[in-house]
Amino acid sequence: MIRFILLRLLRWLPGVLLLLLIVYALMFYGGGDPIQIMFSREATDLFQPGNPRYEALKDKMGLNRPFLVQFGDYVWKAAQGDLGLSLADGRPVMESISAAFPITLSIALAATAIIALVGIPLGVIAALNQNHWPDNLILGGALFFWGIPTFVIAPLLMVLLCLQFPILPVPHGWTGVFTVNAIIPLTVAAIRPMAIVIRQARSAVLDVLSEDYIRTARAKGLPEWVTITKHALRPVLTPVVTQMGVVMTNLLAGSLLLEIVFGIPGIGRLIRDGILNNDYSLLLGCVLVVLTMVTLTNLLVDISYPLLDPRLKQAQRGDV
Amino acid sequence: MTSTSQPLIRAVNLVKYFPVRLGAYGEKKAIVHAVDNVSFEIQAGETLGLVGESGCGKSTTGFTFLQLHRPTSGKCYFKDIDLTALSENELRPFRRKIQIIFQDPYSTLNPRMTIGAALAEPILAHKLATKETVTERVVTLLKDVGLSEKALNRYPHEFSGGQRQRICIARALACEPEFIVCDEPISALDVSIQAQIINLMQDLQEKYNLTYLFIAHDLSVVKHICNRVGVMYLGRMAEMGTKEQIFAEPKHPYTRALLSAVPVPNPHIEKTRKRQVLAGDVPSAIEPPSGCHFHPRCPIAVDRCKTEAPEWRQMDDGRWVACHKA
Amino acid sequence: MAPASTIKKLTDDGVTADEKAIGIWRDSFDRLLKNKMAVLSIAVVVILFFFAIFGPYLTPYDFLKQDLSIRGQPPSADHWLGTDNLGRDVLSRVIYGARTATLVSLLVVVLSSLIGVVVGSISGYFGGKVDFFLMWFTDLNMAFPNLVLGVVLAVSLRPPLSRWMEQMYLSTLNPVFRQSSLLDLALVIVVIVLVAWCPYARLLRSQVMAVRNYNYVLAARALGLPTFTIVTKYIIPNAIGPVIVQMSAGMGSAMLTESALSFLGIGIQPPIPSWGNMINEGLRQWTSAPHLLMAPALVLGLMTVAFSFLGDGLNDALNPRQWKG
Amino acid sequence: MRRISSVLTVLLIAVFVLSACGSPAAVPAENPPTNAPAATEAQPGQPAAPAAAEKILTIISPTVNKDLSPLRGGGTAVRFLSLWWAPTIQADRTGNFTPAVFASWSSSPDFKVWTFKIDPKAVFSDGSPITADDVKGTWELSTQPLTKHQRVSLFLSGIVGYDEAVAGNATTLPGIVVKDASTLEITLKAPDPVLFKRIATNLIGPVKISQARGADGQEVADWWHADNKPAVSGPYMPVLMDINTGYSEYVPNPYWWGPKPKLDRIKIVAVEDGATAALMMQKGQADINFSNDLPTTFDQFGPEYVGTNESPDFVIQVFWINGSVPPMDDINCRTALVMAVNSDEMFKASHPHGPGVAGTTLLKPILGDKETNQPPMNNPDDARAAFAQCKYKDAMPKIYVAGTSNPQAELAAQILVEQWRQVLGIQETEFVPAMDKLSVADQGKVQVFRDDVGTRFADAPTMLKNSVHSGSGNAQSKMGNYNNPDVDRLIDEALMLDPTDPNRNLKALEAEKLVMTDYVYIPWVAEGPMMHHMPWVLNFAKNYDWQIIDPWNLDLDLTKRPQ
Amino acid sequence: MGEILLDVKDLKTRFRSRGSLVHAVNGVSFHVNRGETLGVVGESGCGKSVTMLSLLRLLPPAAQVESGRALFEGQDLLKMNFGQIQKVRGGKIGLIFQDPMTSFNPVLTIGDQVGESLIYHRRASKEVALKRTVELLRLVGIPDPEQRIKDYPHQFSGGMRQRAMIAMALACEPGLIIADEPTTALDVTIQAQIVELVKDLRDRLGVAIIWITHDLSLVAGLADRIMVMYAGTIVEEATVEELFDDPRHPYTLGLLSALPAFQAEKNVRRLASIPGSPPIYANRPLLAHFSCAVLSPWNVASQNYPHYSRSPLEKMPAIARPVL
Repeated sequence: MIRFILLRLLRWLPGVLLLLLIVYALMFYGGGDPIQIMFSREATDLFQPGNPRYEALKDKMGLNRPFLVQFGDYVWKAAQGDLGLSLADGRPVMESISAAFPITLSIALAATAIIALVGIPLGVIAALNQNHWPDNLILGGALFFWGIPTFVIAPLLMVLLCLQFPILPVPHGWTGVFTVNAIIPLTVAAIRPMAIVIRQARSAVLDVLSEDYIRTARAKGLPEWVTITKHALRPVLTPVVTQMGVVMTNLLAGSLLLEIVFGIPGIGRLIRDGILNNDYSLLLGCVLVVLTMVTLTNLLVDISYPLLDPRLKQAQRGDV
Repeated sequence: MTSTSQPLIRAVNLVKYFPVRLGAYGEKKAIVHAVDNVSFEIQAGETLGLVGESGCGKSTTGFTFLQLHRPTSGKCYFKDIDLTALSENELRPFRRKIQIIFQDPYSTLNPRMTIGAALAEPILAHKLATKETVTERVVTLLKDVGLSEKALNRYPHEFSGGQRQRICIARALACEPEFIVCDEPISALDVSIQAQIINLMQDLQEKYNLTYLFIAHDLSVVKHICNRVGVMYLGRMAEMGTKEQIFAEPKHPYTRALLSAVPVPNPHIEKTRKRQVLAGDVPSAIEPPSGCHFHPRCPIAVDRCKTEAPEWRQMDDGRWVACHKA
Repeated sequence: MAPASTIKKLTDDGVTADEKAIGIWRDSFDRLLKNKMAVLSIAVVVILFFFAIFGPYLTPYDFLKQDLSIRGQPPSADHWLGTDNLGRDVLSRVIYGARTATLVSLLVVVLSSLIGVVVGSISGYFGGKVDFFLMWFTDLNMAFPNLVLGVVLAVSLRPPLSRWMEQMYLSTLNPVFRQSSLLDLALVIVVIVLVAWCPYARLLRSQVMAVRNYNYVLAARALGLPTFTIVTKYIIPNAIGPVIVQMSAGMGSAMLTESALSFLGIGIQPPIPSWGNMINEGLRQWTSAPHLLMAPALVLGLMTVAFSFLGDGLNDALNPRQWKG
Repeated sequence: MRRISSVLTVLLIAVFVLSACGSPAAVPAENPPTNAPAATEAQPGQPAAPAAAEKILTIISPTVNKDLSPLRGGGTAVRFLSLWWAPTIQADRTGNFTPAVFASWSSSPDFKVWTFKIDPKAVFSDGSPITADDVKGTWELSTQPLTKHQRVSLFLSGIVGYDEAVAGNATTLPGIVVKDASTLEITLKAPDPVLFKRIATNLIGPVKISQARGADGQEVADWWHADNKPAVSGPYMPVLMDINTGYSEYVPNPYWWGPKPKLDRIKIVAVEDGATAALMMQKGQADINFSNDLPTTFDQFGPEYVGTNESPDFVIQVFWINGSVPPMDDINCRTALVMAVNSDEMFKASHPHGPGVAGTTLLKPILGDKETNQPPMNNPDDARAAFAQCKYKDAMPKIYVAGTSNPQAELAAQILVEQWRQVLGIQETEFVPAMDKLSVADQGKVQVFRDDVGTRFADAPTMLKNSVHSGSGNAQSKMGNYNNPDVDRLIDEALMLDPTDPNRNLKALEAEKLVMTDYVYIPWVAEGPMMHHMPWVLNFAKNYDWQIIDPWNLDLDLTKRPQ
Repeated sequence: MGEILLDVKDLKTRFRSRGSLVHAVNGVSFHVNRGETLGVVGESGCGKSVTMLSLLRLLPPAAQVESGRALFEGQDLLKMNFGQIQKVRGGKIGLIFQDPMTSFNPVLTIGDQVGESLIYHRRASKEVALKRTVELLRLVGIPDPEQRIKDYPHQFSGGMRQRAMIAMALACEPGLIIADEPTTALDVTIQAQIVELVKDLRDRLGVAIIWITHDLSLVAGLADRIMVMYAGTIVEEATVEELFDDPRHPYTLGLLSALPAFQAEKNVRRLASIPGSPPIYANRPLLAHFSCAVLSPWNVASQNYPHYSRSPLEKMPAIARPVL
C-alpha cells in the first residue's frame, strides 16, 4: 500500500513540476510586467521601465535574473513551504492560500456530501422506477439543471430567494458551511454535478439490476427491499465513488465561477485574482495546491476501490 | 509430403510467463506460469490434439507458437525456420503459412466489415490475388466452407454461430496456410453444429493437406479428429502419444482421471461405471505446486513427486510421459 | 432490438431477401431514429446549424448596429427579443452567437476527438512505455482544472498571438490577419481543445485496450496484416462508438466552456456576440431587462440539453449492452 | 450499507472540522451578536450600546483589500481612509481648505520654504499627541520604493531630497526639518505657490511613526492591522480585520479630537459582484457602495443613489491617443478619429443618470464656461475628409483601446469604436480592459488609453502639468512621450505664478489650445465623485480623493432602512 | 416416488420487443415427480431456461408468461401474488444457475449469501443462519467452512462456488431444485465432482431435480427422465434408457449422432450432423436481427441459405410418450 502510494506520488511529481514550469513560463513571458502589476493602474506612470523607482524595485525583487534561475529558486523555496510573496499585494502567498484553501475544501466537501445524500438516492429512485414518472421527473430535472451554466443559475437563485421570495439574506463572502449564507452557494455548487451523479447512479443501479446475482437474490425469495438495499446498492458504490471523486476534484478546482459570483474568498477567487493581476507567484501557488488536492483525491479514490469492492483485494493485473 | 523425420512444426522447450501484480494496490509481483517447458512436433498432414482443463495453458501454447505472444524462452520451428528469432516484420510472410481459428466465432469477425472484405483483406495483404481476381478467390473460399456467394456483402451479425465459424475457417484458409492452430473451434457451438464444423475441418484437411494443432477440452472430439494427443496440466505437458495410446491405456494418472470424468452418452454404462473423481481444484498457475504440478490431486503420488519435477521422457511405445510412476 | 423494417425483409421468404446488406452503423442509425428524444434533439441541432450558417443573412438587423435611441427596449414587433443597452437587436445577436457557439463547439469536438483518437489508439494499441507516458500526460492534463488552464492559456497566449497577427497583416495586408474575432475564436478553440481531448484519449484507450484483445484483432495479426491496417480498420471502427457519444456530449460542454470563458471576459471579445458574453452583459441588468439574459441563457441551455439527449440516444443506439432482451 | 454510512459519516465530520477552521473569524453584516464581545473589548471607555439602537453602517468595498495600509495612496482601500486617518489639511466639498492635523501654514515669499504647525489637540487613538516627527517620518516612509505609495509624487515630489528617496537611495528627506514637536519646515526644489493645497489629503496623513517604521527605515509589515492595535488619527478605529475576506469593522475612536462620531459601528464588506451588491443595498444589508457600479443599478435606484457633491468637477475621463504609434503618428488620422466621435453619445450611453457632464476640454471643469477653449468638434464629414488624407487608410493597423476596465468605460469604448466603424469604416479595434494585461512588448503598441486626469484642487496649470506636460507620466506612458515644447514652456511658466495672477490661467489656456490642435485625446465625461448610497445614509459626501468628507458626520436614518 | 410435485400445462412465454413478439416457450407441458430427476436437454435458445424462469417468474422485464398453468404442490405458480411466489422461491424451489461467478454478489461474503434465505423464509436469526451455512457448506464438501464463510465469492474456485451455490439452493430444504446448466462453465474434472455431489445429495435428501443442460451424455447417468426441447417446444420426452436406446424424434436422433463419443465405438470418419442452425431467439446481442425472424420455429426454421435448410426435420410432429 505504501509502495502504491509512493509510486502514485512519484508518477505525479514530475508532472506537477512540468505544469508549474509551463504556467511559470506562460506567465513569465506572456504575462505583464510584474512591477507594473504590483501597482494598480492608477499611478502606473511612476513605475514605467526606466524610472529609477521601477528599476530599484525590480532589482530588489530579483526579477532581473534569468528565467530558469527564477523558476529554480521558486521551486526550491516552494519545496520548503515558501511560496513567495504575492506580486499584487506583497503578502506571503502561503498565507493567502492557507486562508482560502479550507474554504474551498469545505465547500467541496459539503457540496460532495449534499450530492451524495441527495443525488445518489434520487438516482436510485429513478432507476427503480425506470421509464415511469419519477424517473422522468428526476432525469428531466437533472438535465434541466445540467443545461444552465453556474453563472446563470447563481444570480437567478439569488434574485429568486432573496428578492422575489425573500426567505434568505443575500449571500456574499463566506461564513462557514452551516450558516444561512452558505445555502445558496452550496446549492449552486451542488446542483450541476448532482445531475451527473444522478445519471451515473441511475445507470449503475440499472446495470446492477440486470446482473445475475440480482436474479439469484430474487430466486432466493428475498424481500424486494433486501434485494435492493443489500444486493443492488453495494456494488453500485464503486462507479458512484469514482464519479464522486471526479465531482470532488471538479469542485476543488472548478469553483472558479462559483467563487467569483458569490465573492467567496477561496482558491478559485485567488486564481482569478492571480490572473487578473498577472500575479504569477499567487497563481503558481494556487496551481500547486489545486494539483496537490486533485492528486490526493485521485489517490484516495484509488485507495478506496479495494475497500468498496473486495474483488480488487485479490486483483491481478498485468505488469506495465 | 515431408518425411516423418522432418516435422513441419516443432516447438522446443517453449516457455511463456506472464508477469503480473497482485493485490489491491499491486504490491506483490508474481509470475503466471502459463506455459512451462512444452515441446512437441507435428508432421505435415497430421492433427495433434491438445487437451487439458481451462487455465492449463493449451491456448497460450497455440498463441505463443504463432508468436501472437512472444515466448519467454524456447524455440518454435516452422520447417526449420525459428519463428522466435524473427521480428514482427520478418514474421509477416510466414504468418500466412500458419493460421489460427478461434474459439468464439462471435468475437472473431470484425463486426464493421463485410464478409467479402474480411476475406479479401489477407489475400490482398499477401498479394495472393489482384483486386480484380480477389472476389473470385473469396467466392471459392466461401464455397469451400459451404457458404454461398450471397454472403459476400453481408455483415457478421447476420450469421449464426456455425456460419461464422465457417467464415472464420474460410478466412484462415484465405492465404493458403499449411498449418492451422484450432483453438477450441467448436466449444462455443451447439452440439449439432459442432458435428458440421468437425466434418468441414476434416474435409478441408484432406483437400488442402493441412496440418492442425487442435486445442480442445472435449476429449471425445479430440478422440474423433486427432492422430496424436497431448495432455496438458498447469502449463506442463503430462502425456503425449497416439490417439489409441492415450485413450486405450493412459499412463499418466491425470490422463486417466480426465478420461474417467468424461460422461458417456449411454445410461447403462454411465449409471453403473465407477468413476475416478479427482479431489480439489486445479491450483493457481501463479504459484504452481512444487515438484510435479499434479501431485496434490494425484491418487498415486509419492514423496518424490512433491520435490522433483518428473522428466518428460519417451516410453518404449513411442509416447511421451511426465510421471515418475509411469 | 431489431428495427421493424429489417424484420419485414427477413420474414418475406425466410431469408434476407433483399440483397442490400445492413451495416452495423446503418443499423445504429435506424435505432437512433426510433428514439423520440434523440430525434427531437437532432431537430434542435439541425435548426441550430441552419441558423449558424444562414442566420446572419436572415436577420433584418446588423448585430453590431448600435442605436442609442432604442436602447434597452423590451421585446416588440420590431425587435422580437428587444434591444440591449447599446440599442442592438438581441435576436440578431443571439443568432450570430449561434454561429460562434457552433463554430467553437464543432471545431473543438472535431479537433479534440482527433487528438484523442490518435493519442488513445497509439496508447491503447502499443501499451507499455508509450502508453505509460501518454497516459501520464493525459492524466496530468485532466487533473489540471480545465477552466483554470483555459484562463491561464487565454491570458498568456493572446498578446503574443495578437502581436503576430498584426505583424502578419502589416507585412501581407491579408485581411484575414485583421479579424481579431478570428483570433478570439482560434484561442477559445485551442484553449478548450487543449483540455478537452483528454477524455477522448482515455475513452479510446480503454476501448482499444478491450478491442485489442478481441479475437478479430488477434486474427488480423495472425493473418500478418500491417499494424496500420489493424489499427485503422479493425480497432478504431470498433472502439469509436463511445467516442461518438462523448462527441455529442462534448458539443454541449464545449458550448458551456466557451460561454464560461466569454463570461469571464477572456473568450470572445465584444462586440462580436457570443452567448457567454451576452449572458455576462445580460446578468448585470437581470432585474431591469430580463430578456437580455434569458434569450442567450435559454438558447444555450436548450442546446446543451439537446446535445445531452442526443448523446444518450447515441449511447443507446451504439452500445450493444443495451440491445439485450 | 455499513460502508456507505461510514463513508458519509467521515465526510460529514470532515465538513464540520473544516467549517470550524474554514469560516473566517469575521461574520458579516446580518448577525452582529456573534462578534460583539470581541468588539467591545477593543473599545475602551465606550460602553456597548444596546443592540437594537446600534447604528451600524455597512459599506461595500468592490475588491478584497489585503493591504489596508494608509501609506499606499491607491487602490480601493484608500476610499475609506478618512474614516480612520485624519488628513493633513481638510479639503471640503466646496473646494475650500480648512485646518486638520495642520492647524496653520505659511510660506516664504518666493514659495520655496513652507512652515506647518500641528494642531496641539491632535492625538492618536492611544492618546499620544501627533508630532512633527510623525509627519516627517510618514512622508519619508511614503517615498520609499518598498512602501509602494502610488501617488506620493503628486504630493511630495517638490521637496528637496525626494528623488534620492524615491529611488531607494535614501531613507530621509533633508527638505523636511522638524523645528519643534509641532512645527515642520519644508524646503522645495522650485517655488510652489500652492503646496498647501497639494498636500491637503488623507493619503499622506501622519501615522504613528514609531509603529509604522522599523529600524531599517522601511515599513513594518501589517503594523496597520487591527490585531496590532494601530494608533489611528481618524474618528473611527479598526477593531477587526479579515484581510482574506476583505471584511473590517470600525468603532468610534475614544480619543478623537473632533466632533463626536454619530455611528456606533462601521462595517466594510467586500462584495465584488455588482448585482449582489445592488441586491444587498436593496435589501438594506448594505448602505454605501464603494463602488462597483452597474449602469443598471443606476436605473434601479435612480439619480438620487448615484448622487454627487456640488463640488467642482476636477476630474475628466479621457481617451488618450498615443501619437507615437501607427496610425496615430499621422495627424490626419488622429484628427479623423477625434472628429468622428460624439462625446455626448458616449456620455449618454455610459452615464444615463449622470452624474457629471459630457467631457469637453481639460480645463473647463476648473475654469468654468466663461474662460475656456472650444472643444474639438464632432463632424463626420470633416472626419472623413481628414481620414482620406491619412496615409494608413488602406492598411490600417489595429487600434487597441486600453483601460476599459469598468462597465461604463466599456460602454463608452463600444460607442467610440462603433462611431469609428460607422463614420470611417474602421473595423480593426480591440479592447484591453486593464493596461497591465498587456505584456511589456505590447504596451508600446496601444494607441488609445482610457484614463482619468485631474487635479486635486482647482488649478489649471497643475491639471496640465499632470496630463500633457512632457515630464508627466501620463504624457510619457499613455501619449507615447508626447512632447510639445511650447506647451511645456507655457505650463512651466504658469506654475511659477501666484495663484491670484490671472496670467496663470491664461497661459494654461494657451497651452491647452496647442494641445487640442494636436488631436491627442477624446474627451468622454467630466464627473464628480459618485456617491452610491441608499437614501437612509445621511451627511455622506466625498471629495476628489474619494475620501469621505467629515466622516464623523456620517449618519443613518434607521427608520427608512428595510429590515 | 410417483407423486406429482410440479405439473406444467401448456406454458407459453413470449418476449416483447418493439412491436414484435417472440414465443420463446410455445406450449410446453411436463411434470416432475417427487424425488425424481428430470433432465431437460436442448441447444442454446431452445427455451429450456426460459421455461424454468417462467415458472418462478424471474423473467427479464421484456418477457411475459402468456398462458399456461404450473401447479406446484397443488398451487398454481403462475397465479400466485408476489408474496406467495417469494415464499416459493428459495423456500420450496431452489435454483442453481449456470455461472457461479456472476451469480454470487461479488461484494458480499459467502456466509452472507448462502444462508440468507433462512432469515427470510424461516425467520432465523443471523447466528442461526450462519451456523446452518457452515453445515450446508460442509454438506457440499467445502473444507474448513467456518473460515470460508468469511470469504468473498472471488476467493472461491469455480467448483467451490458451484458447491456453495448448491448449498444456497439447499438452504431451506426445498422439494425441488432447478439446476440451469450448472456445470457448463466448469472443467470436466470439476463437472464430474459436481455431478457426483448432486447425485449423492439427491439420494440422501430425496429432493427432486430439474437439470437443464445441452449435453445429452451428462444427463445419461444422472436423470430418471429426459425431455428434449427444440425451439420452444418439447419434441420428445422419455425415460433415460428409452431415449438413448430408442430415440423416436429425428431431432433427438440427430443430437445423439452428432456426439463424437456416441459414435466413438463405431469409429466413423464423418459425424452425422443436423444441417442448418437451430432457431435462436435473442440470446446473442449481435443476433438481434435473427431473433424476430424466427417467430415460430417449425415453419420458418429455414432462415438460412437454402442449401442449409433443415428440410429433413420439417413438419415433424412432436412425439409425446406416455408418462411413466
